[in-house]
Amino acid sequence: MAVISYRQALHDTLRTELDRDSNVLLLGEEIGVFEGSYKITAGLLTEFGPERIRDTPISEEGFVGAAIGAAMLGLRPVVEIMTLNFSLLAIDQIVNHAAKMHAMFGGQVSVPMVIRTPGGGGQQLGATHSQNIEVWYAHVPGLKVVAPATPADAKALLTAAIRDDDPVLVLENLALYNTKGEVPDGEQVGEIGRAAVVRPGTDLTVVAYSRATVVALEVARQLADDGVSVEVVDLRSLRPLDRGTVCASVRKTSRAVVLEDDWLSYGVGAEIAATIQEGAFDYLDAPVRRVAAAEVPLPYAKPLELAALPDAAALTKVIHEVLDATRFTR
Amino acid sequence: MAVISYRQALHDTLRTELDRDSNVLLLGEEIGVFEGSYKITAGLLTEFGPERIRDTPISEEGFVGAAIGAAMLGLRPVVEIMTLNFSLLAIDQIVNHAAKMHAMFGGQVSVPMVIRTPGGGGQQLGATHSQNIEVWYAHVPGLKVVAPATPADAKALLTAAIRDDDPVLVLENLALYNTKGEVPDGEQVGEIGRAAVVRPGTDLTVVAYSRATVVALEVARQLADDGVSVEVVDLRSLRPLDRGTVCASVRKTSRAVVLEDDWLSYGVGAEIAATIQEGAFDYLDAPVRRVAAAEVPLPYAKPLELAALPDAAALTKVIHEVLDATRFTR
Amino acid sequence: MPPEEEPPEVLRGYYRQMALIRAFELRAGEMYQRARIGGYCHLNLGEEPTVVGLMAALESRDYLFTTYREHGYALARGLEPGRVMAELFGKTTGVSGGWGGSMHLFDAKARLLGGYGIVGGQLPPATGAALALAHRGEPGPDAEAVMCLLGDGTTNIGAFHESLNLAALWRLPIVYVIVNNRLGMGTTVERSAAEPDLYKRGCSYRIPGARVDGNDVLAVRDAARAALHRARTDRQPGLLETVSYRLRGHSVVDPARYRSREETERLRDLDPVPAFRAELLGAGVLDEADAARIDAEADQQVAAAVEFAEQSPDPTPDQLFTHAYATPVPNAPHLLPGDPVVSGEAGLWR
Amino acid sequence: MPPEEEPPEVLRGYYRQMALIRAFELRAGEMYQRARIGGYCHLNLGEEPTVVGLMAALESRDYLFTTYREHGYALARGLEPGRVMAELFGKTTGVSGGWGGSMHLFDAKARLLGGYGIVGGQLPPATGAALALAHRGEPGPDAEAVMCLLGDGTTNIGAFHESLNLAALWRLPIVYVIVNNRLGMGTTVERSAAEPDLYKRGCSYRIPGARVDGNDVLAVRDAARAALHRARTDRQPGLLETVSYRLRGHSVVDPARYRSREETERLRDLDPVPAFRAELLGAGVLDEADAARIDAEADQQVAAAVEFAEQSPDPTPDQLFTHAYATPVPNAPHLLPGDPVVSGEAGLWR
Ligand SMILES: Cc1ncc(C[n+]2csc(CCOP(=O)(O)OP(=O)(O)O)c2C)c(N)n1
Ligand SMILES: Cc1ncc(C[n+]2csc(CCOP(=O)(O)OP(=O)(O)O)c2C)c(N)n1
Ligand SMILES: [Mg+2]
Ligand SMILES: [Mg+2]
Repeated sequence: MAVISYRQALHDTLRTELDRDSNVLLLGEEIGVFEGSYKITAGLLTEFGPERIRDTPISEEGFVGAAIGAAMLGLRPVVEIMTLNFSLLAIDQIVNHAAKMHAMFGGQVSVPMVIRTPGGGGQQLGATHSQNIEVWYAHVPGLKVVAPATPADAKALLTAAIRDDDPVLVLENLALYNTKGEVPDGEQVGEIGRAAVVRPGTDLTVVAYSRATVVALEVARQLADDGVSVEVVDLRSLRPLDRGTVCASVRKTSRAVVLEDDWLSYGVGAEIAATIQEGAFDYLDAPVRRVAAAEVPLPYAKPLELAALPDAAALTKVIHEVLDATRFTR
Repeated sequence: MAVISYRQALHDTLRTELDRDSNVLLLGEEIGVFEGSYKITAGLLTEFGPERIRDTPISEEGFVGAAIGAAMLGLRPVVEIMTLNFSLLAIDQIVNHAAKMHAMFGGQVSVPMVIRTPGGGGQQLGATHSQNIEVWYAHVPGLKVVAPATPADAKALLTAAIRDDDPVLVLENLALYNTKGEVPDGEQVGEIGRAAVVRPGTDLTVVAYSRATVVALEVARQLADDGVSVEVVDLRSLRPLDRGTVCASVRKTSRAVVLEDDWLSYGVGAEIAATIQEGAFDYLDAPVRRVAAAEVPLPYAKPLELAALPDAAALTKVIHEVLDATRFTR
Repeated sequence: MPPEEEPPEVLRGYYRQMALIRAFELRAGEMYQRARIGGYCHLNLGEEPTVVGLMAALESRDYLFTTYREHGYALARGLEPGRVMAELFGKTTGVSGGWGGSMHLFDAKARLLGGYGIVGGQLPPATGAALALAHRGEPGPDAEAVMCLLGDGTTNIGAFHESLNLAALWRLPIVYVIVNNRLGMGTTVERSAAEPDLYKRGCSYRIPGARVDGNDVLAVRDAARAALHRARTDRQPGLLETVSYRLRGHSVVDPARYRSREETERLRDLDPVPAFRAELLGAGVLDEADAARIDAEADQQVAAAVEFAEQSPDPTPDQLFTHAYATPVPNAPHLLPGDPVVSGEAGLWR
Repeated sequence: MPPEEEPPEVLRGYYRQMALIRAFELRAGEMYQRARIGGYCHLNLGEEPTVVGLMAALESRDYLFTTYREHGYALARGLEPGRVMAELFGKTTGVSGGWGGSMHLFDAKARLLGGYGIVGGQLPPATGAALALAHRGEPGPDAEAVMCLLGDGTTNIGAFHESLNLAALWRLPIVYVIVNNRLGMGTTVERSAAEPDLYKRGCSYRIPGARVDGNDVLAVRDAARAALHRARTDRQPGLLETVSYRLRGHSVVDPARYRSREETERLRDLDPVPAFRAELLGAGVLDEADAARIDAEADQQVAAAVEFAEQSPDPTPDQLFTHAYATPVPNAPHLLPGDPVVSGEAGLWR
């Protein structure tokens, strides 16, 4: 059990899988000579060579689609899209092709590919480089979408994704790359489609994923000192979505708040709130509240960016509102 | 007040606006010589000429982006994307550009363009040609998204969209083009951002949009004979979303069901259910239920396609479940 | 005139294939009109020599990616007409199990890796298939290669540019074939492509281009063979343009009113199937009796195909989730419209 | 050597602009290191003669679309250095009001229609702006035109293909300028483009291409003028490639380790700004004193720009929704993180 960064966990997992299975190859912009925009693939070109660590031109639709075709013939390509924002240029290949082929061709072919890409704002990258549109992919049958929050999950879920025969989107997060955590040694294959109670509690459930899970845990720790016991459910997998775990938690706590970095309307939080009100209706003491980003193209200026993005303070405020509305007493 | 088809209403509106404002021009594949895949633009080339009714090559990203640039210089392009499915090839221009420019450039420029495109399944067009992904666009700040259900709304909302200075997606529906309805004569400018109670009722609210509204009204009429009074709320506008009208209805009826043609998870229905449980929590006698499509790439074979898509029967069944669960008695 | 050295049985075989495709397509159009076939239905009428020539050049070890206008390729690639017609009928016996329909024919064994309905959508995956071949095998005359078909109108989409650039940059064993039938729906090549000599559009990637008469089955075959050979041996991607006419509308429902009466007249005389038939008769490769027999056999095969499709079972709703995922995972959604989202105890409320 | 007929004050003016851009970019890099500037910051270091030459050719009536590497263009287009620096600082006085940052400079009056951060994203809108010009005005020597900049690596994206095809097909008054600085991040032109002679890539659209030395301000200016003239008078879109070197990393944070020490050495000798300075000194267009004065003035201007940016107010959170929509509509979302979704009575529960 070593303490390593989220970046390191991703890097090590890629290295292990490249070693383990000669059908695994990496494709993407600047992953080789440049060692990756965010250095996840640093050193891999030297170790595995240009055939398996393949730098691509700036052609998202072309190289993501090429990965699909390579996967149809049995390779297991792991594509890096520099940021989630640029996946819009490849989305026809991802949604109209990778997600459709297995069913549309009557189960005769599968597309064992992985798309790794970081989302998230807060880096002052402006409106076009700060989006969290994973909910779009989570909406699409035929895809699998995971969003690890910790180095350990990054390892386990990326491993599972690479060994899965369906197209899997592994959502990373710019703000998590440098975060550290304990990662079990040896092979760890995560389970796509399962959420986890990452902190048990009795008074209120916070549902989150990716960076928001880290914020939720921080808030839960703080509130524990005020005698509030917050349970944190980390979705881990957005598609399939583990509704059972979410509802079981709320049936226990009877209060729920969803935290996400994305815009509020039609976001992941909407599905979670809709699920909870149906799956735990009679257990709910108050409406499920959502804490999400303000619905504007994210501004560059720091004070505006800060105002637009959800944070621990906003989550804490809403948790207190829910507790007060339900006459919670310590 | 004439009774005309949804197709005719769209055609007449385009013609009127082309007449009224010389800055309006149409761009799209096969809208001129071919008279439109679905014949919405029939005759317009002859009347307005190739400069204003501009056939494009098969280059969705190119011509949608070109419409953006033309709009930046003050033209009012109305783009036809043959079906919503093909908008995926232009989505970087729509979401990373059209939706961002006004805010990202500090309000110095606006993008007065309209994208008309039909969504919907049920025509045995298979997995890649039957999608309803309007929820993606509804999620994006900077865009406006309307989804008329009737010929009258098609006229009013398309007119409003063309005269609006922001990029507006007008979602049409393959299954609605031949439906007929009364359309008021003369100028009708709809209000983007407002839902409408299209049938008043007291026992249960059905929230829908586009084709689903037509189904909901049909079911409401049938249930009236069994003494059940169903109120139908037609969202009309997915972005902005009129939460007030939806919640006001449910605070009156205390029961709600959402009907949509799209996949269930992370669909429009999720946002509606999440909104209702927060905005009408103490008025709800039962969970908000969602009736939506099965989560598979839509199969070609008719029996499978029928099984995957929601219909009047499914809505009726769920309405009865909600009524029974709340011990409703006539 | 067919070159003397061409064995007569080969030429007869080509005519047999053309006759089959022609009969199949005419019948498919009919079945569509009679609502036995749904969705969109695009026919190869007028492209028969192109189809047969290309498939004659493609070896069984090679991989094929096509467009939505692909019935003929499936037949020429050796798929049973019955299973192809059954797919159009949406039956479980169809080549894609009824899931794909006319636009999405697929057969793993025949290495027909799909018909694709999104214009240009097949280009990146075809390029990636060639990448997999390059990744695994060595170049050489017996190496495998990929053939990727596209229409003339499809040369204007971004995926064309990105795919050809990748193929050339990475030296992939692939031949892109532009089946130029002069129209994309109602749009002529001149109205859609700023370089209407489409075979020249490889210039931006240093990919050599060639153009052949799509009505000349032997010319098409030989040009495709040569391009495939360079792809196999030198990993030199190729761009081949075949030029023919789309005899009917874009799809069965298109009356093609945008075509002048003159053009429509002219097209009748340009029909390449009777022309090839006459050619073989003239060259003594066929006599009237042989030709009539071949035509009759084609009709019988197609009649049998329709019969097979008619008799085949429809898929049943319980099969809706059979192909949800290749690797099963927990919580995969299996809800039918109207089902509660949380099943079991969790879904119930007091 | 500058041609004799070139008026000395013009040459001095060009040097003055280059010196300003150089000083501005060095200072911007510094400010970024000191965290006064956030996000990504891409500099024009090494591209000064290209920037000045292109902007000398572009008339004030013309429209300009650029990439995210555009500080120099904004300055050469005449925007106040203070307002440009203020944008980098995210201040309300910035050219985009602090909403865009380094990658998204915009000025309606100067007809600078934006820096764009999505590679290739500017090409379709620039093409559409040219469509608007063609739609409204007549061709002629005084007509308006559009200049659209892109990098060498950007020629490989689909939007490049679709945009140039549309421009040629529709005969639009636009000149696409490939600013070839030999690298896209760490990728050389040869590793990204199968036709590395990028100016030839207009071949697929019959768009004439030209290549000039990006270090030669006069050559750049004259080539751009000629291309713009054809665009104005004949509606002939053009493709111009300028070749120069990116002196530093891709953005301020990139140490460019992928470059060999030799290359980095060589680059120092290739710096075009001191070269042009020396040239003018040698030609007697400038003497040391003039040159030193110009350099000093540039430093002062930039110091003043930084001062202006520092003193300018930050936007305040209450301005978050100011630019939500150009046309206000009911129910536009104005929620801050944590606000209840339904405000007022509807949002309360008993
Ligand atoms: C991305 C996309 N845009 C538009 C369409 C609609 N469409 C289907 S076929 C077609 C014309 C294609 O013409 P061409 O490439 O010449 O092929 P052909 O039909 O002539 O064989 C169009 C526009 C589509 N299927 N996909
Ligand atoms: C669609 C897209 N893909 C990738 C990126 C990341 N990216 C930003 S700049 C760049 C390199 C562009 O190189 P070039 O076109 O030569 O322009 P230069 O930076 O050299 O001026 C890349 C890959 C992006 N911004 N957009
Ligand atoms: Mg064609
Ligand atoms: Mg470059």
